[in-house]
Amino acid sequence: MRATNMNEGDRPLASLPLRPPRAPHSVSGHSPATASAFLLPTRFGAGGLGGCYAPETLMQPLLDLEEAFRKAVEDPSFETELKSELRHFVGRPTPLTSAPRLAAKLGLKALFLKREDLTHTGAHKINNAMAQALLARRMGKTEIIAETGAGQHGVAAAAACARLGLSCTVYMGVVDMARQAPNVARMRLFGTQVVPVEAGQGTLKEAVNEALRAWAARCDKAHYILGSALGPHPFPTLVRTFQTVIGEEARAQVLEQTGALPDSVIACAGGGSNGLGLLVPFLGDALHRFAVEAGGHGSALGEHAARLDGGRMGVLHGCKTLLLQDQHGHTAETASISAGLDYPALGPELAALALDGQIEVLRASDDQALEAATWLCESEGILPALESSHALALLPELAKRGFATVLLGLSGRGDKDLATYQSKLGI
Amino acid sequence: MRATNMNEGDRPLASLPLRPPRAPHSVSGHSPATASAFLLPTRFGAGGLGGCYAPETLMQPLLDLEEAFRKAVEDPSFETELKSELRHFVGRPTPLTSAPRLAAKLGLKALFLKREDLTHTGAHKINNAMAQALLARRMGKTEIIAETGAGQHGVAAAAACARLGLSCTVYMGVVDMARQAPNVARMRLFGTQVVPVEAGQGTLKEAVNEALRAWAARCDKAHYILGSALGPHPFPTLVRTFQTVIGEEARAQVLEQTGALPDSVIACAGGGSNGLGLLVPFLGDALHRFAVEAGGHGSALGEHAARLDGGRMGVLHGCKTLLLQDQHGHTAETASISAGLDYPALGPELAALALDGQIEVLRASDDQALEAATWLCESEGILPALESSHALALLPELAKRGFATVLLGLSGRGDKDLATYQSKLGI
Amino acid sequence: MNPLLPFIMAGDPSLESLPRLLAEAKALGIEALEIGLPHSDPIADGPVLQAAAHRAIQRGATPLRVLETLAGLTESPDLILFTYLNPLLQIGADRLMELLRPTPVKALLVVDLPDSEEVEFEARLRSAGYPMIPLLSPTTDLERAKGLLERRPDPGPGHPFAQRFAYVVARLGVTGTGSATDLKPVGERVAALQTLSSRPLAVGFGLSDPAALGAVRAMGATPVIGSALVQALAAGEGFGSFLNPRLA
Amino acid sequence: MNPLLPFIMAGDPSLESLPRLLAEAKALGIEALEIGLPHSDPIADGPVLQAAAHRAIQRGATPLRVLETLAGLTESPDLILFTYLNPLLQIGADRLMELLRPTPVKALLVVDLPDSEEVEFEARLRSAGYPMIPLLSPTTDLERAKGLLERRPDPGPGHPFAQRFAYVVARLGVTGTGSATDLKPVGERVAALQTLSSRPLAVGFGLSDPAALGAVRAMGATPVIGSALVQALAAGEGFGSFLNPRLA
Ligand SMILES: Cc1ncc(COP(=O)(O)O)c(C=O)c1O
Ligand SMILES: Cc1ncc(COP(=O)(O)O)c(C=O)c1O
Repeated sequence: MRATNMNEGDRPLASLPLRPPRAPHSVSGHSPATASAFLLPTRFGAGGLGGCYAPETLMQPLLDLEEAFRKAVEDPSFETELKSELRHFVGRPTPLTSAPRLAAKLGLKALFLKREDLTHTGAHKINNAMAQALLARRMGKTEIIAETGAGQHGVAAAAACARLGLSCTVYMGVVDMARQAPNVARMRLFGTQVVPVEAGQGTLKEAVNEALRAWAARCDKAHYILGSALGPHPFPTLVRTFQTVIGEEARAQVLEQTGALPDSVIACAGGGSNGLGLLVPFLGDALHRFAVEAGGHGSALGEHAARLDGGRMGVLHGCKTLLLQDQHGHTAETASISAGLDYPALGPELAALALDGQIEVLRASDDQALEAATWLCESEGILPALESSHALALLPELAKRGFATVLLGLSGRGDKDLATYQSKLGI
Repeated sequence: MRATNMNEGDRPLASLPLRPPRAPHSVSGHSPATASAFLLPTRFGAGGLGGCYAPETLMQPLLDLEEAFRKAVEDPSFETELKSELRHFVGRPTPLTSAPRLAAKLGLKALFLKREDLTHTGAHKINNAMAQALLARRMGKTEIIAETGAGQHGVAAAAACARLGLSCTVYMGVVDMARQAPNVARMRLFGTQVVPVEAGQGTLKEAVNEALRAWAARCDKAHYILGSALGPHPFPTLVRTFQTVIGEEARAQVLEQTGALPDSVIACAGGGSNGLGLLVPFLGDALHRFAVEAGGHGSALGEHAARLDGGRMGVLHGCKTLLLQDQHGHTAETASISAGLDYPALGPELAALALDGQIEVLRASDDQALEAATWLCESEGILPALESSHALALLPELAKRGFATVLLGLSGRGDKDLATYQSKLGI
Repeated sequence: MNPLLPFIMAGDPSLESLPRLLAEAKALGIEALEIGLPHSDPIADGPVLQAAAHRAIQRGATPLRVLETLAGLTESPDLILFTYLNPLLQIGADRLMELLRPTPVKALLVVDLPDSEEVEFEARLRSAGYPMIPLLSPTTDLERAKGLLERRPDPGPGHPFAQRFAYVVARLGVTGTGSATDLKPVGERVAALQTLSSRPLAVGFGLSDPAALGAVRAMGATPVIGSALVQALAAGEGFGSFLNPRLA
Repeated sequence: MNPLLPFIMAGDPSLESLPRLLAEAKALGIEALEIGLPHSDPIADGPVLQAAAHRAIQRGATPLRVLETLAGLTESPDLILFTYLNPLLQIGADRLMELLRPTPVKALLVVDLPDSEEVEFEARLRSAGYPMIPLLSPTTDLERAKGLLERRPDPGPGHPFAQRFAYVVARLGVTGTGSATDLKPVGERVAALQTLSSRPLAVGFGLSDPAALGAVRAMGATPVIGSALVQALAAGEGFGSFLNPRLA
């Protein structure tokens, strides 16, 4: 057998497609440039989603953050730092795995999985968490605040902070703490303080509320690492920019492995960070893009987290977007078996792309997601996160619609969800 | 920021250093070539460890296995198949992570971690499991039998079987099933049947007993994927050959990252698969090689799994090696907080290298391993498997002895051990 | 100078008692009062106001019912509607103006609406007589403060305090009584702002004891009392008995 | 032809009863008997013999005590010591030969010792009069069987059955009663082996009922009865009462 050279060091360097939002959905009439002190576009799409609806206390920190971000992405030393951590710590590039047995089972010609489950800490969240932690260090911040739903962003932030020597506090709803208990333990082992949030339904929305409050109190010393493509500008742009590495890699990999693009690309969407991360680099391509929301256990308000059909335009957590709300403008309760999708607002850029016809948004129910997880386990030996299972659940629908080659974003691994899988599937 | 190309497809191909054991420890006077029908060396080192002490029922299956192995490693199509699975499914090459904060804390100049925790399923075990599953498929076997201790090999075998469409049965001691419960759930999700083994102390040794018995009953249809570098020939050679990819990668990576070799290389050792996998490629180098056994909670027989000092030459599970046993030649009880190191025999090749002065074998206690895990968590944001924590625990000793640059094999991630960490560390 | 700007949460303790409370405030000589619209996600509020909003919502204090309750009240101080943006957006500018017209509301303080974000919405309300109160925080430097004060200008001495003042946040963080706020930095801030304009200033966040209120008055600014008052009302204390010792 | 080769586990039910059992066997006309040395890790044994070994070890049936118990016994069939290798290795060839000399042990059946692995150890025992019994299994093809029989040769008709026979494993798997073994394949195997040599053959694994034993005898081979006997003895049945109906 020929001894060729298997050497991580020889891998081509990561490209960080750190660039402002694309023209088609970056400019908005809603936000006259004169009034905003931001230099990057703050709005997305024809509807002008996004913006920066923040209390005044957070405005200067957000301006500072945008400035630091703009400078960092122009600074080759930041690129070097980030690439090095992504490669040597996070484990990028992640593989693109062909899943022939599952494809055959579901009537697809080919299925490719972008394996964010193989990153350090087990989900795509670390791409953004590590990048923002490096940014925070450049800004001279010594403390990190983060929110978490599924716990994957919290674990990612905790890991990045331990690695860089930053202190870290993570806010997490008490319901999420119970259903994602392994991730609570992991954060604590990394030296992070996990603060239980009792308010409301004890899930991601309340955790964001509390993290925003904590940041307002500590914004002189602390950076807030928001975990999805939501919140006030510049967070959606920042998070999306740090996540498009997923789609940039995947696009090159599928071309390299098959010589062609797939006919469809699909990812689950909570706030939208992995969805945008995977889909944005395919925006110029002639293929179908899908994002899958949590259909929960019913179609009435409060029984799901499907914002496209169920939501109306509104403002929550600093941005304007599709929001599940009652007629008074109060945020509605949501329900999903997956903590990471259990959030009432679709990230503004993803919502804009959906409204502008660039991305089709579908939903998968709790039961569909659970069943889809077993397909991947049994056909390919990969245990998906409950979030990612929502994307898997739509594959039969894609096959029915005539799509044959699908690229799917496997945003995370299912270890955190074992207790749920066990109890719901009777394992 | 320059847009260089981050593309997994451009990574250099994996080298599979599939070669017979090295000359210095491959020939033995104990095993006249005339009597053995094997073509590869069956013995290791000056002491002639290893061999093939198998019941006659298993001899022909073992001969067939050696033949299939020899043919496979000469067959470019096997190399292609295996490399493709290692790259696209397993996630190789794994990173080599510099751990500057932990190095500083422990008084080392530099510390490098070979990140087997980032492989699919979370430990080095998948390298071997996938390779043997491919071999089994080539042999026309449709069933897989495996044993598991920590559950990592069982999960790896289960994943490989699901991926290739082979049916899989894993034997696991009842004590291990309790302490590594997440891995039991993972195997079951992959469609594997997990058979509880009640006998004896309910750990790895009994699981191997039962797997060998099951194989004897099904050896016409089933292949036995042994999970460590132990058992009758050709298993130790097979497993070690499929694991040296760890050290081959690590050696090239450390040279590439630093321009020099470290002054020491260290790994934990249960049966010895990750230890050999990491250390064998460094055998020709002028540096110090360490393997770390489980010191358990005491030095009396039954309180640890430290075979080098505590063991005598003996035969268990088909090979001659250092064995923890009583004066009657009965296998002794063992104890370790880490299921994967809780085994009474040191793999024969590793034992031979230890006796021949090529590898120094040390031990770390349960408490030392637990403490070392917290160092890595808090300083670098990486949660190690309890097994790997045993290697970490010796770093202060290495620093004390004057070693400055250490390469450490992080054999697996600690997610499976969360319950133990939580209860023992009071998290 | 207006000696006190109290804050109460509409609907807490109850919507029914609101008219009486407002009448009592007027009788006490309170010129202007901030009235909070209870919201599901009060990201700028501490535990006291979160809990008050939660209670109020539970008791049915929706934005519409609050505005209906205020409609037609004459025995009331000038009101500043303290709110988050989303409920207003859902009502819409046109309907909102209609709803506000019969009430004593004179201005809006929308916590999460920087002047850059809903320019048209804000302009329409302003021209209908409902200006947005500018907020200045410890993170707002003087340069930025100048812009904020310009873009949400003082309508001038002919207008009531409720429409003229700028709200100076005394400390980082959210509303709440918390530990005693160090008033030195905000004192300096107020002094600096006073060199920029003669606009009335209110200072809030963390004020409750008479000494702190007095210190703010000594700066030439109006102290805001919020969480402490809400807590007292929720505990059954009388509006007057709590406010009287704090009225200068 | 020897009509039956019984197997018992030394120390189960007890070491004390062993001499009596052996005397009984001799009185029943049993020519040779396999005696199992209880081992901690009996990888070739099924649940019955695992449990028997476990019980025996619990009761102190160490290899040395077993051999001591056998020392000096004259009222006994020829014994074949059925064992795993490690206990013998720990005793060492010299000491082992000494320990065996005063016993009725005539040969060794070491389950996990292929003839290739401890050539010197095996040669020394053989020259001291303790040959290793070759095992042939369903996975052993005729070519390999030939080699195995040559390398562990029949010492010839001048020697007792216990030293001459080859053990033919009737089925895949481990010892145990299990479900009724299909004897057709092993019948063909025995016939084929009988064309290779005139050496006595014993057939074992999974035999218990008289019909199966008779079928093996009809092949011209000696049936081995192991797990079924051990189970009966453990259940308190008498040696004679169990074996009598099975003695042809
Ligand atoms: C594995 C995984 N996938 C997806 C999500 C959803 O978040 P987003 O839509 O930002 O990708 C989460 C959130 O926690 C997650 O953990
Ligand atoms: C993570 C990990 N490391 C190490 C080991 C020990 O095995 P080996 O010595 O074969 O590498 C195990 C065994 O299960 C394991 O799971």
